[in-house]
Amino acid sequence: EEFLVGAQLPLTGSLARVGGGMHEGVMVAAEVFNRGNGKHKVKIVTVDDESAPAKAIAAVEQLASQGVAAITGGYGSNNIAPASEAANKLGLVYITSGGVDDSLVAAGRKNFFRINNTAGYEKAALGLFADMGARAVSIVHSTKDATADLAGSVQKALAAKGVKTTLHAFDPAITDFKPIVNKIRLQDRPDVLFMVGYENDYVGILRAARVLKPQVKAIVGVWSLATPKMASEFPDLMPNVFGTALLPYPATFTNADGKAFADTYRQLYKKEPDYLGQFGYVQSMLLFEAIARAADKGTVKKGGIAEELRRTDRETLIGRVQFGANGDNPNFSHRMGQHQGKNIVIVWPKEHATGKMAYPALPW
Amino acid sequence: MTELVLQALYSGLLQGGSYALIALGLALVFGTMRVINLAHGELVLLAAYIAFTVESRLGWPPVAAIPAAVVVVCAAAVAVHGIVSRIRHDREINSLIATFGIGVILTNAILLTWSADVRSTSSAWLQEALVMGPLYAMRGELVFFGASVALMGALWWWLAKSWHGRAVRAVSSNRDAAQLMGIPPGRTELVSFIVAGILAACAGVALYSVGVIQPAMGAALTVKAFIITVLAGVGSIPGVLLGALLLGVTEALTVTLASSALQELAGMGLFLLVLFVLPNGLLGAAGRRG
Amino acid sequence: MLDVSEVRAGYGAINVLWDASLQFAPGRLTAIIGPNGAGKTTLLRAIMGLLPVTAGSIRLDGARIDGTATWRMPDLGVAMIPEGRMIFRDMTVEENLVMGAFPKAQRPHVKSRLEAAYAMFPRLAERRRQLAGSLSGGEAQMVAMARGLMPDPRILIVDEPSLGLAPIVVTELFAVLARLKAEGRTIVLVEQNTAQALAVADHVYLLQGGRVVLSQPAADVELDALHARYFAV
Amino acid sequence: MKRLGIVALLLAAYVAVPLLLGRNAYVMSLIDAALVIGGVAMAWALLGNLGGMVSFGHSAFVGVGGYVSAIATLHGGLPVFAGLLLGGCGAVLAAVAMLPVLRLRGPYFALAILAYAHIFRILATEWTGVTGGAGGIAAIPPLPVVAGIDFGGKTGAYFVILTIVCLFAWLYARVRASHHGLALRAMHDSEDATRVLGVNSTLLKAAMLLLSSFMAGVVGAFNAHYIGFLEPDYAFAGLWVTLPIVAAIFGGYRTILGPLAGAVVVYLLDQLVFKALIPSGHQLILGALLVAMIVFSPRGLLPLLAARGKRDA
Amino acid sequence: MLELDNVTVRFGGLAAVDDVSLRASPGEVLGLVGPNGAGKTTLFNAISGLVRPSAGAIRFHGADVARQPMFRRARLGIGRTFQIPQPLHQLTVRENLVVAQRFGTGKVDDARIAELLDFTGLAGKDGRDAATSLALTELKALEVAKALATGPKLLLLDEVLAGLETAAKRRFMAMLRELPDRFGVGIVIIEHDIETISALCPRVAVLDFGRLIADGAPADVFRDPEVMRSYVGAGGKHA
Ligand SMILES: Nc1ncnc2c1ncn2[C@@H]1O[C@H](COP(=O)(O)OP(=O)(O)OP(=O)(O)O)[C@@H](O)[C@H]1O
Ligand SMILES: Nc1ncnc2c1ncn2[C@@H]1O[C@H](COP(=O)(O)OP(=O)(O)OP(=O)(O)O)[C@@H](O)[C@H]1O
Ligand SMILES: CC(C)C[C@H](N)C(=O)O
Ligand SMILES: [Mg+2]
Ligand SMILES: [Mg+2]
Repeated sequence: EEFLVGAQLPLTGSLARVGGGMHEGVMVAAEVFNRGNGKHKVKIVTVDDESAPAKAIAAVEQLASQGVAAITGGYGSNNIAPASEAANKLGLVYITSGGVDDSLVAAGRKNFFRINNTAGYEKAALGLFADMGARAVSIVHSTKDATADLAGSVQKALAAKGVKTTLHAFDPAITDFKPIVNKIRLQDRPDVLFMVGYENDYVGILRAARVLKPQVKAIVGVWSLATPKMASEFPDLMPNVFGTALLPYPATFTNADGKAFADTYRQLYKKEPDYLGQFGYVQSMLLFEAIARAADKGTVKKGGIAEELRRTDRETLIGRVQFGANGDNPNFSHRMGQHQGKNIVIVWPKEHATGKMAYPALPW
Repeated sequence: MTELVLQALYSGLLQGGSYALIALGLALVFGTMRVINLAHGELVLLAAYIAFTVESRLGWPPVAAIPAAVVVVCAAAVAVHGIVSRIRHDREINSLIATFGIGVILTNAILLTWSADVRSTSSAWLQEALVMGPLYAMRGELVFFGASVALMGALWWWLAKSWHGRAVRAVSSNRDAAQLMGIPPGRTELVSFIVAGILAACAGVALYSVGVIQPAMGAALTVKAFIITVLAGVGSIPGVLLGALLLGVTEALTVTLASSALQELAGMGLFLLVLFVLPNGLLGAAGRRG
Repeated sequence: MLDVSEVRAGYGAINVLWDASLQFAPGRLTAIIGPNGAGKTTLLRAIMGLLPVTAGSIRLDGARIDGTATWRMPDLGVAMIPEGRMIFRDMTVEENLVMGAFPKAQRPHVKSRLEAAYAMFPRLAERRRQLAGSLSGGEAQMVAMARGLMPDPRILIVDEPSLGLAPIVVTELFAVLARLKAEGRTIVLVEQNTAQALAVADHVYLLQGGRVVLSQPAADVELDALHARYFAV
Repeated sequence: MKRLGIVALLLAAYVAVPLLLGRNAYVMSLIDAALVIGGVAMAWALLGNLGGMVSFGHSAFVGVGGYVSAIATLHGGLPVFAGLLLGGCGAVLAAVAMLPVLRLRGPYFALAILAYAHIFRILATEWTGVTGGAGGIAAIPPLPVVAGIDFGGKTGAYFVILTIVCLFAWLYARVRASHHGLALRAMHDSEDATRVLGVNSTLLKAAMLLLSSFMAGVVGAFNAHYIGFLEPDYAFAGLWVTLPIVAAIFGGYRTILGPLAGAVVVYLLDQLVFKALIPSGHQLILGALLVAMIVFSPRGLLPLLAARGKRDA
Repeated sequence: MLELDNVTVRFGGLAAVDDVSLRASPGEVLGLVGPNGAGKTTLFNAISGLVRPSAGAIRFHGADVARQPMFRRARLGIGRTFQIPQPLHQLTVRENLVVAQRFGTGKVDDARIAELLDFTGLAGKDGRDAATSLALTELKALEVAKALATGPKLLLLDEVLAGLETAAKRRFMAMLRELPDRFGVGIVIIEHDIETISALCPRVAVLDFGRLIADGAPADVFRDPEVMRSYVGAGGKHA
């Protein structure tokens, strides 16, 4: 039996890059699943949500009208919120890893599932700061939803521990970061510069820092920073920079799942897998498996997919995944990596570390 | 504190220089043809991607991409002109829509060609810090600030003093009368588009050399350029520089003295303030009769 | 030398000129008169190529020039002085005049011609840095006139030059036209001021309803009879 | 004759469309979205056609209308339909703050309004206490169920937005046919010439700005309840300017129904046809279509069809 | 009715109108002449509200109107025409008059409009598109008709006769002569042709370089040597 599964992702607009990255993971998951699972097959129908909430809703509705069994995807909490609401109304399961905002799971949608969350990113950042023994942290963050949220939580937690923090919000339209970094250099004088933004922001901030050379001991960021791609494209900006990372680079996929993912990815896209692909892969694979189980029980049309997802408990490329009553994955905790030479070394948590962190250490 | 403010002023000026460079081509076509080229940002972006291709494929420095960028962007500008010059009715608004459409085409073409990845130069030379006392700048910024001022001077001279430049203004002022003087209007307008293309090409290379580029950013570039053009006063080249510098400095000072979240707000506030006080922009000609 | 034969022209679907034929002899001043709306301006625009000629032909020294782009006319030595509204409003008075000398051959003479223009219209010298768009009606008319003389044309086509000018300037204007004629230039003059036009003209055409209804040497024209016949209500 | 045409059109819109398409939720939702864009396009075209002002900032009104209604209904407990009106009033208030820009002309005006839109967006982002900041407002009350009709559903919402745009079209037609409409039409090309005849052009233009903002505000409010979610980037998105302008021009912005027709055609074509052709770059075709339209029929679709009809008849 | 006291209008350093004091009484026909650029049009602009005077007072029926907006002055009874005719674009001839009447007087009176069309010779052209399909004479007639439709007490006519053929000019002059009695308006008219102005106006004011240099009966004014020198020229002969 073949099941249609919808993928709603931004392939154009401001989120096109990340949406594309995640989409690759979705396709890899389908490929791996179809190859390994003789009984059931899945077929992905992708609709571009153009990085816009209204189009995200339209995408979900279009997918529903084509008869998909469930939806995987979404990027950016702002698009996921209305899209998953629409899916919920239509009785479709919606699984994602592209939105970390807490309000997504607080809304009480019973068909909503998510494998990652702000808390997991926060844990990783705080853990790293603790290891470093940072006494003062300057947080530079975009005023976008997810970034502002994470920055706020991290600041609160740090302040509670007596760490001195300063928050610098910036409008996403900003391009010259020198005035901000200069403020940090002359006024804050922190141990750590913590960036919560997106790739273009990181490049801008690191550029400015490289010019002004603030006396910090480390530069840390979150998503889309500790990736091999960033290392190869911005070789003079990345050395020693920290960021969330699932796997070291070069990746050593030890288990079968990881190998299947990496091999298929290379085969399909002729490049090294990246973290967005891993998230897309994991969320989709969990969904496909749930569909298969529900199909076996004949409950696909009777809410069986959600039921099966709720029973999920398995080790994945991003760690152990289970879903709470609200659809969130309580186990999610990210890892921190550091650009060291051409490689990315996992430095936190201890149990997953592949090397020692260089601290204090800066790109210049 | 002084050190902070000084650096903000300096950064703001440099940033203003690059804004000016981006605005120049738009201001030229707007000032001479009353056509708001809403695809201007995309033309700039196109040049930036050519610089990226030249750097990443051939390993040449971005500046070496200027000839290639000029050729491609001017070809695109000529195509834009071809379309705009076909418009006879309601030229002002219809050319707006036509160029908007061209912008949409270019944005998507760039996306399909270069993918959505974030790009920026990897040239260490351009990113090197240049320090003068308490003032810090990236070498690339200084290089292109100089280029921006020089191009602006050249453009000003061209429009005010050269026969060709004056012809461009004459055609925009009264097409029939210009023909009576022996000026071929079509060819003249084409020239102003080509010059705008050259300026856009330089701006694009500069953008790539000191900033970060993405396919979706073309529209934002156009808006910024347009705001500066209006701030300047339609048709005023020195006004473009003045407006751009003012905008850059205001933004930088807002970040330094208030909050970086309010930077855009301050820029827009400045824009409205100037227009309320000077409805024709900073250096715009005061009202004509009739 | 300039030969208009059986020309039809108009604005889109509205035809204005009906098979108009006129000859302009070298070194002569030919006046075209006629009531408002007769098609005088339309004829001049058609000659200059600003309007398409839908039938008939226009020849200069025997070669057809209908269909020639307007902007080639100055190179042929033909200049038109349009009504005062057709100036470059966004440019200064001096820039307006300078544009008159746009053809390459004329550019070296800009300086001397400017001086001559200011001597003819001292008012413009006072206003040289003012934007032309803010000039008074009469001043604008002067700019159009002075600009048209900048290229030192062989054939000069003038449309109602005296419109809105004070008497003192009108007198000066007709003196200038007489002088230009004396220098051997061919002049086509459209005027409402029939008396003064006739005083300088060699030949007169009368246009009415888009048709040439009278063609006479100026000396033979009896003004009062003409008025009684063609301009009465 | 003309009246008959309008009755037929209304019948088709109110009866035929829901009967034929009501069962396909996806197509219905596309039509709803198209009408929302059409409503904003009509508001934009009214300002351009009657007021002679091109605005790049109608997103300001859409956004403010949406936020006002969302907050009033969510936190103030106001009924949703009253919220729509209040949203319109909120947008009018925003327009009152813009009155100084009426002194400006052409592109100066267009951009000044855009600046306001940006400022409102940043305020909505920063004023976290009221607007929920960048995270926005989720769970906005949907349109209610009245007399057994669920106005929150695709077809119910269709009736609501259709009625809104019909009312606006009627209002627009009334204004245009009035003496004030004449004066407004005269004003664009010769403002001073109208003023010396006793026309208070500033007041008239202000009235058009307020009317246009009200229309955009109501539509924005409707959309907020229809989508159920609002955040600054979306509420004040440039899309609320570009798409309606495209639609208005495409349909013919000097006609009353042109913008609506343009919105429906452009949006449905784009979403149903072009998106199927090039999934991740479909706007490319839209852009090309737009350019072709401007070059070959600059007065828009409706006049083009009208001309065709005349030639055939 | 109209009182100007020391009115000055400056553009930058240039005083286009310089300290002009002038009176016009109801029903009077006053001629305004002067060299090109003397400030005649600018003076009209100041009276009708198109420019703000830099100094001086403008009173109309006793009320100071110098700071009033244009539309209010129009409603008070100051009507004007433009040197370059400015029809209301995109409107028909009739609609032009409807707008003028509706906003100038507050109501629309079809009979009055018909009368105006007839009076100015535009009857039969009322359905035409004003901007594109009128000849010069018709445009000028429309200028006058529009101004009259606002129900003015004072009419400022800026070179309405310029560029007209002889017969049309005669027709227009007859029309203008009828205005004061028929419509109860006073007139100030700018005109360069001395014969015309002498024939129309019992009184003439002369501007030169923005200053009022003469004011009186045409016969006296045009004998004034200063006027002759600046306006008519040394030759002194004029058509
Ligand atoms: N742009 C135009 N579009 C349509 N008709 C026009 C246009 N310009 C002029 N006409 C018409 O063409 C006819 C001839 O006009 P033209 O200007 O040639 O007359 P003219 O003899 O120069 O009159 P005048 O002495 O008033 O200048 C008139 O009936 C006029 O209304
Ligand atoms: N906005 C302005 N800026 C500068 N100078 C101006 C402006 N407007 C008018 N002027 C000047 O003021 C003077 C008076 O102009 P005005 O139009 O009143 O003259 P006029 O008496 O009507 O002349 P004409 O008989 O030629 O119409 C002119 O010299 C003109 O150049
Ligand atoms: C971790 C990321 C996938 C989160 C995403 N940037 C968001 O906007 O929510
Ligand atoms: Mg004429
Ligand atoms: Mg005048």
